[in-house]
Amino acid sequence: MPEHDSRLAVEIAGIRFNNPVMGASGTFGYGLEFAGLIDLNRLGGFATKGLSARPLAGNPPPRIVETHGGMLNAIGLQNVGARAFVEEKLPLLAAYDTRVIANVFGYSDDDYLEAIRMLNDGEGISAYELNISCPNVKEGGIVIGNSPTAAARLTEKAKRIAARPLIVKLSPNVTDITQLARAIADAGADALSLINTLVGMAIDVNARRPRLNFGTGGLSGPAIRPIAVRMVYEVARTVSIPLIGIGGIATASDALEFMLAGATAVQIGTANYYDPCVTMKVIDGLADYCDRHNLESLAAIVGRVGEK
Amino acid sequence: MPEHDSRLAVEIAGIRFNNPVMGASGTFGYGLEFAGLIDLNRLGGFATKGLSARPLAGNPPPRIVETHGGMLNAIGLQNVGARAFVEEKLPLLAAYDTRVIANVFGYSDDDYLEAIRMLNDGEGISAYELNISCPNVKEGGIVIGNSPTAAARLTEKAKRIAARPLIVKLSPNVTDITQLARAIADAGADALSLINTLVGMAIDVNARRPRLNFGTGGLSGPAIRPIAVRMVYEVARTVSIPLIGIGGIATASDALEFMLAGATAVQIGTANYYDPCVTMKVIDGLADYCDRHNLESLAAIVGRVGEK
Amino acid sequence: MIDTIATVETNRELTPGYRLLTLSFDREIKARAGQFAMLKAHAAFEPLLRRALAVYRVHSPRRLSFLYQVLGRGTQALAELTGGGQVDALVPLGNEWPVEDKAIVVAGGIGSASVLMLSEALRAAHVETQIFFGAASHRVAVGCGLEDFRALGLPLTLTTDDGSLGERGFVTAPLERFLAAGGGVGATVYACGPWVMMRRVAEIARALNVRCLVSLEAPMGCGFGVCVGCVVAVETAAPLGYESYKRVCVDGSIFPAERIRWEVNAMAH
Amino acid sequence: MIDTIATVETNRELTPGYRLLTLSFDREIKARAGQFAMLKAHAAFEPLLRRALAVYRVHSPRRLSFLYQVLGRGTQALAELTGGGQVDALVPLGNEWPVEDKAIVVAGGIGSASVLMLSEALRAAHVETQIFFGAASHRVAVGCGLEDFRALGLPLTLTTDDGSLGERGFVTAPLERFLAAGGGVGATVYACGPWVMMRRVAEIARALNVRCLVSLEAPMGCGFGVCVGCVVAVETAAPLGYESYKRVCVDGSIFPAERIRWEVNAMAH
Ligand SMILES: Cc1cc2nc3c(=O)[nH]c(=O)nc-3n(C[C@H](O)[C@H](O)[C@H](O)COP(=O)(O)OP(=O)(O)OC[C@H]3O[C@@H](n4cnc5c(N)ncnc54)[C@H](O)[C@@H]3O)c2cc1C
Ligand SMILES: Cc1cc2nc3c(=O)[nH]c(=O)nc-3n(C[C@H](O)[C@H](O)[C@H](O)COP(=O)(O)OP(=O)(O)OC[C@H]3O[C@@H](n4cnc5c(N)ncnc54)[C@H](O)[C@@H]3O)c2cc1C
Ligand SMILES: Cc1cc2nc3c(=O)[nH]c(=O)nc-3n(C[C@H](O)[C@H](O)[C@H](O)COP(=O)(O)O)c2cc1C
Ligand SMILES: Cc1cc2nc3c(=O)[nH]c(=O)nc-3n(C[C@H](O)[C@H](O)[C@H](O)COP(=O)(O)O)c2cc1C
Ligand code: FES
Ligand code: FES
Repeated sequence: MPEHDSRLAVEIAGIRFNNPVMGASGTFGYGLEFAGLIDLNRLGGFATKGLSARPLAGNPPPRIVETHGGMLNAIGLQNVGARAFVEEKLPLLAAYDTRVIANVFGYSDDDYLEAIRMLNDGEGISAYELNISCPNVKEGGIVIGNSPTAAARLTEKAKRIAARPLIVKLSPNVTDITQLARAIADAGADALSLINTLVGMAIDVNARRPRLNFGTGGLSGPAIRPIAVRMVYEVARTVSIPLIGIGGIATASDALEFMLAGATAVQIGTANYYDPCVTMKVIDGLADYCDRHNLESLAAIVGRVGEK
Repeated sequence: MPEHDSRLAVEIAGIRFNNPVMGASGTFGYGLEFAGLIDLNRLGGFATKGLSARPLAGNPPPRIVETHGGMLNAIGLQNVGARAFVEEKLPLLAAYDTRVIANVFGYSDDDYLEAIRMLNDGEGISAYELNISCPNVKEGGIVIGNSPTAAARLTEKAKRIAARPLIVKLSPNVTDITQLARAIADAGADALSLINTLVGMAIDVNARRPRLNFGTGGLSGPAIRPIAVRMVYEVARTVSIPLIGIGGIATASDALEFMLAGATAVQIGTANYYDPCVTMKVIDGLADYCDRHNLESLAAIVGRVGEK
Repeated sequence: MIDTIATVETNRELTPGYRLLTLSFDREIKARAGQFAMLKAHAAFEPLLRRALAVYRVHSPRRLSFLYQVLGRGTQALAELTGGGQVDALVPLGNEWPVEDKAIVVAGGIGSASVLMLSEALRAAHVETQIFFGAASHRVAVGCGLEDFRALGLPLTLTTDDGSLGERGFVTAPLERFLAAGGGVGATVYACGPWVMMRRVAEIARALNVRCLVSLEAPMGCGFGVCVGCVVAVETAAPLGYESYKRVCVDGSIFPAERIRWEVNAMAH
Repeated sequence: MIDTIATVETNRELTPGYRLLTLSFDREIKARAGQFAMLKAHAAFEPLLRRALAVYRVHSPRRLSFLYQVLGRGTQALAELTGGGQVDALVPLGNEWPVEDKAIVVAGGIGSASVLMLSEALRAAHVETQIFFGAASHRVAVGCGLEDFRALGLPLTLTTDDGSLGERGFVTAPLERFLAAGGGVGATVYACGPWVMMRRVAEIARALNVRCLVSLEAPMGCGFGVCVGCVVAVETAAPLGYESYKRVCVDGSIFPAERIRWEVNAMAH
């Protein structure tokens, strides 16, 4: 087991993380994929691939396309299902000293609740993260995460049955993210994570077709970081529950932007693909920052961006 | 005068453009700045810097910061004012065979109307483009462009007094851009241009301050292109008035993505900064595309992206 | 699988648009025929994602070559590299070509990069081997390593689309004649090339009852199984179940041709 | 102002982190002392924006040198260039240093790059000239072209922050002593360097009634006046009027020091 640098420890909803650096949902698999590449015991934690009540096959290819500074994905939430995760993946994760956040999604409130109930049976899950950026089939295809009312209602229901702290992951595809954040915080969420991907599209001009089979996809990577930092900054000034910052993080400096804007911890997504050891590098970089700035606790800088 | 390639001509609200390539507002000055760099007579047109009823000084520096694949700006709409534009700039533009679109903004409906009245006196303006992404001081700081009702009301008033066709420029910082587009189209706009910048933020982690004096800024450049293409695609399927696509265009292929998604013409912004002759290169590239795809009229591909 | 920074020894243009990149590593890499690496110019800020390139040659455990075609931004950034330059490398990845009793190797265009080591292994194991090598033109054939294949001294049938060298037309034409004449009895077809070529090879092999393996291409996000972006639709018992898609990077890139649902994936190519 | 693609002749490291880039142009460039260029490695996809670098030397109308410090992504991409490489160049830009009757040149750090040609012009015009040259250390001084300044044979006072060469401390200390002793009577101070240095030089010159010109730095979007991103706050008759800000790229980069509202712009530095 590695020695942890105590200056980096953070707490969210009563859960202690050895450091604020996590893998983001959908980009970190079930964690195990990274076992041969990084020391999982050094990682603050990670959010699993989105888990649904039933396994899902996902979309036909092509599912990804690179853009300038980022990529579009339309994976279609392929996953083994909550039950298989509990039975097959969780026992293997027990060998590692890291925080496992189960990311959950569904196409209706009941879907979410069913998945959460399955996960309640699992050992070694620290928290749930609700991915509310999926279209709600019942409400005529509106995205739950784009409607403060729908999101608050789901949060309330989920909180009632969840055996672990509840993190709700915000969609950035909204006019006013503070309104959404406030509704979800008021509904009882223990923490918020943001941002999920922005909806985008790329077109093959010779074939005159979208580059993704699904048509549109979610934009992630460094391209979206300024939008994500701004949203964390706004939400931090609106709610008092802790935030997890996500969006285009690839270096310690990027992670620090989010912490200064108001995030207690961060998740790294796309950068894991092109730099599989990025999480370790960011942890090292945060320790360096503590050295250079004489910080006894990195948590002291959370939200401390001044007015320039 | 250059020979124009007739395959590239497009029409918007009764105005004929020699080709669909324009400079975007705020990135093309008053056009004259490019006279020594490109042949303005070859350009489809350009939108002027945002003009207000009174001249504006703009924000203190720093006003711009580069990000991955783009930049943030908080210029603060520095401009000579609509009157000075009409008196000092327009006469100089008369020497060029290109379409001048006067971009207009204000902090209240009356501001906009006052500027439009001043511009109505000018010679050589082909159309107005309303930049509605400014906070409306009267309605407690809400951004007119983020509210379909406020945007529709302003459109209606502007249309009533405008001596030229009215283009309304959409803000991308909204949950549902089709709702905004429909409201503005119903209110009588002759065309829509989209997108304006996305609100973002960058932080200097050593100084622990925002990198822009203003705090937040508008994100532009290739980073935002997938979001812009998606929005054009959605809006094209919602309204029947013509669209002008904007956002991260730097090559002919980028421009074609927007046209296939549903834009009749395009505007190029940030790319003018790092490639001052980009508009000429894009025009050449569009002619090449017509050659390679045996197109007699490029307009034939507008909106023709298939379902992949 | 090792994530490291390799150093460029040489990065030589074979013919315009085709290059041979030789890298030296600080550790031993155990790369087998058919495996690949995810590579990126270390100093390039764009594009972000690494690019999949087959291991063309293992000169020594610390010295590997890659043969590549310069297409878009990623390979353009690789093409800019000069001796001493640095390359982010994740290697070795994917499964390997099995060496069977009788072999028919089909290389289309730069797909050749994946089958040179296979051909060497087949020769070393004294397996009866027939090579079919197709390219767009004489120039492209040279860029795709024709001389290295010729140097093996194995029987080689050559086609070019424009007839500038060898038989005019697609490589699938002489392959079909060869199999129809009974050349495929007891053999395994190993194919790597453009999607349409592999699809046609698979059809021919299936029609003539010859076992066929293909090494597939797909846009890759990560190369190590985590993004689920590189999938290919495969035949499954339960049509729309979780098992409908396989990842090219870790479940392949080599698959039995009959497992692939060619018509579904065609949309991707 | 010409927008062209220049070719790298050499790109030599003087000391770690400091380089001299020599470019050849396909056309004649009429660059004067104090002017600058916007440069970008042509093949680099990131960063997007060109970087402002002062013209350090005009070897011939088609051959210019630039002296630069490697800091962030833009200068790192320039540092990767080797002979034959291509550079997007917009040049010449900005106003020029006027040659006056008596001169005091103050160079701080890489700000030196803007005043070598000025110093040459002053010497050629037989103007009485005193150079003050400050750098962080001996190593940095060499990187900032110390040898080129020494070769001019003009009186030169040298300081380093760490005392590794010349007087220990900031360059403003000997400058202040010199002016206080009357050295500035009838002279013009020409200053280029870090913001804090120029601000202090401006204060000293104003206090001792010596005319002072400064060449300012600002983050630049375009370099040719169109983005209005590079502004500096200046003194105006109407405090909040349209004239409150000037563009460093076209209205400068050289300004009379007393026009600058140092306290407003300080937030940017
Ligand atoms: C396992 C594996 C092994 C490979 N081995 C080699 C090798 O040894 N040598 C080699 O040269 N290449 C090899 N490839 C292909 C190589 O990875 C691609 O050519 C490369 O990723 C293209 O990157 P780029 O940046 O040049 O192009 P991009 O900018 O990514 O794309 C370039 C052009 O090709 C088009 N394009 C991109 N991907 C596809 C696609 N999947 N189908 C059709 N068009 C596409 C784009 O639209 C664009 O016009 C291999 C691929 C895989 C999956
Ligand atoms: C007219 C003019 C002439 C110049 N001439 C020269 C020259 O001859 N030689 C030379 O070396 N440089 C010169 N500069 C400065 C040079 O343009 C910058 O150093 C360069 O743009 C930095 O680019 P980068 O990509 O290396 O750094 P970036 O990635 O843009 O930034 C590098 C680091 O510097 C910081 N930084 C960036 N801009 C500023 C700023 N304005 N103030 C404080 N910190 C900042 C960033 O935060 C970052 O940490 C000149 C600038 C101007 C305006
Ligand atoms: C391929 C891919 C798949 C993703 N899948 C999920 C998912 O299942 N659930 C979820 O909440 N977020 C998912 N995300 C979003 C990421 O967790 C993250 O919010 C987003 O990518 C922004 O971070 P980044 O820029 O660091 O990638 C996915 C992202 C990518 C790129
Ligand atoms: C520095 C800067 C200033 C801008 N000023 C204006 C403006 O005054 N009015 C306006 O409607 N849009 C303005 N824009 C937005 C652009 O016109 C364009 O919508 C946006 O930048 C997206 O296009 P791009 O990615 O090609 O730059 C400005 C953009 C930039 C970068
Ligand atoms: S490339 Fe990421 S799973 Fe295959
Ligand atoms: S850099 Fe664009 S106006 Fe000066």
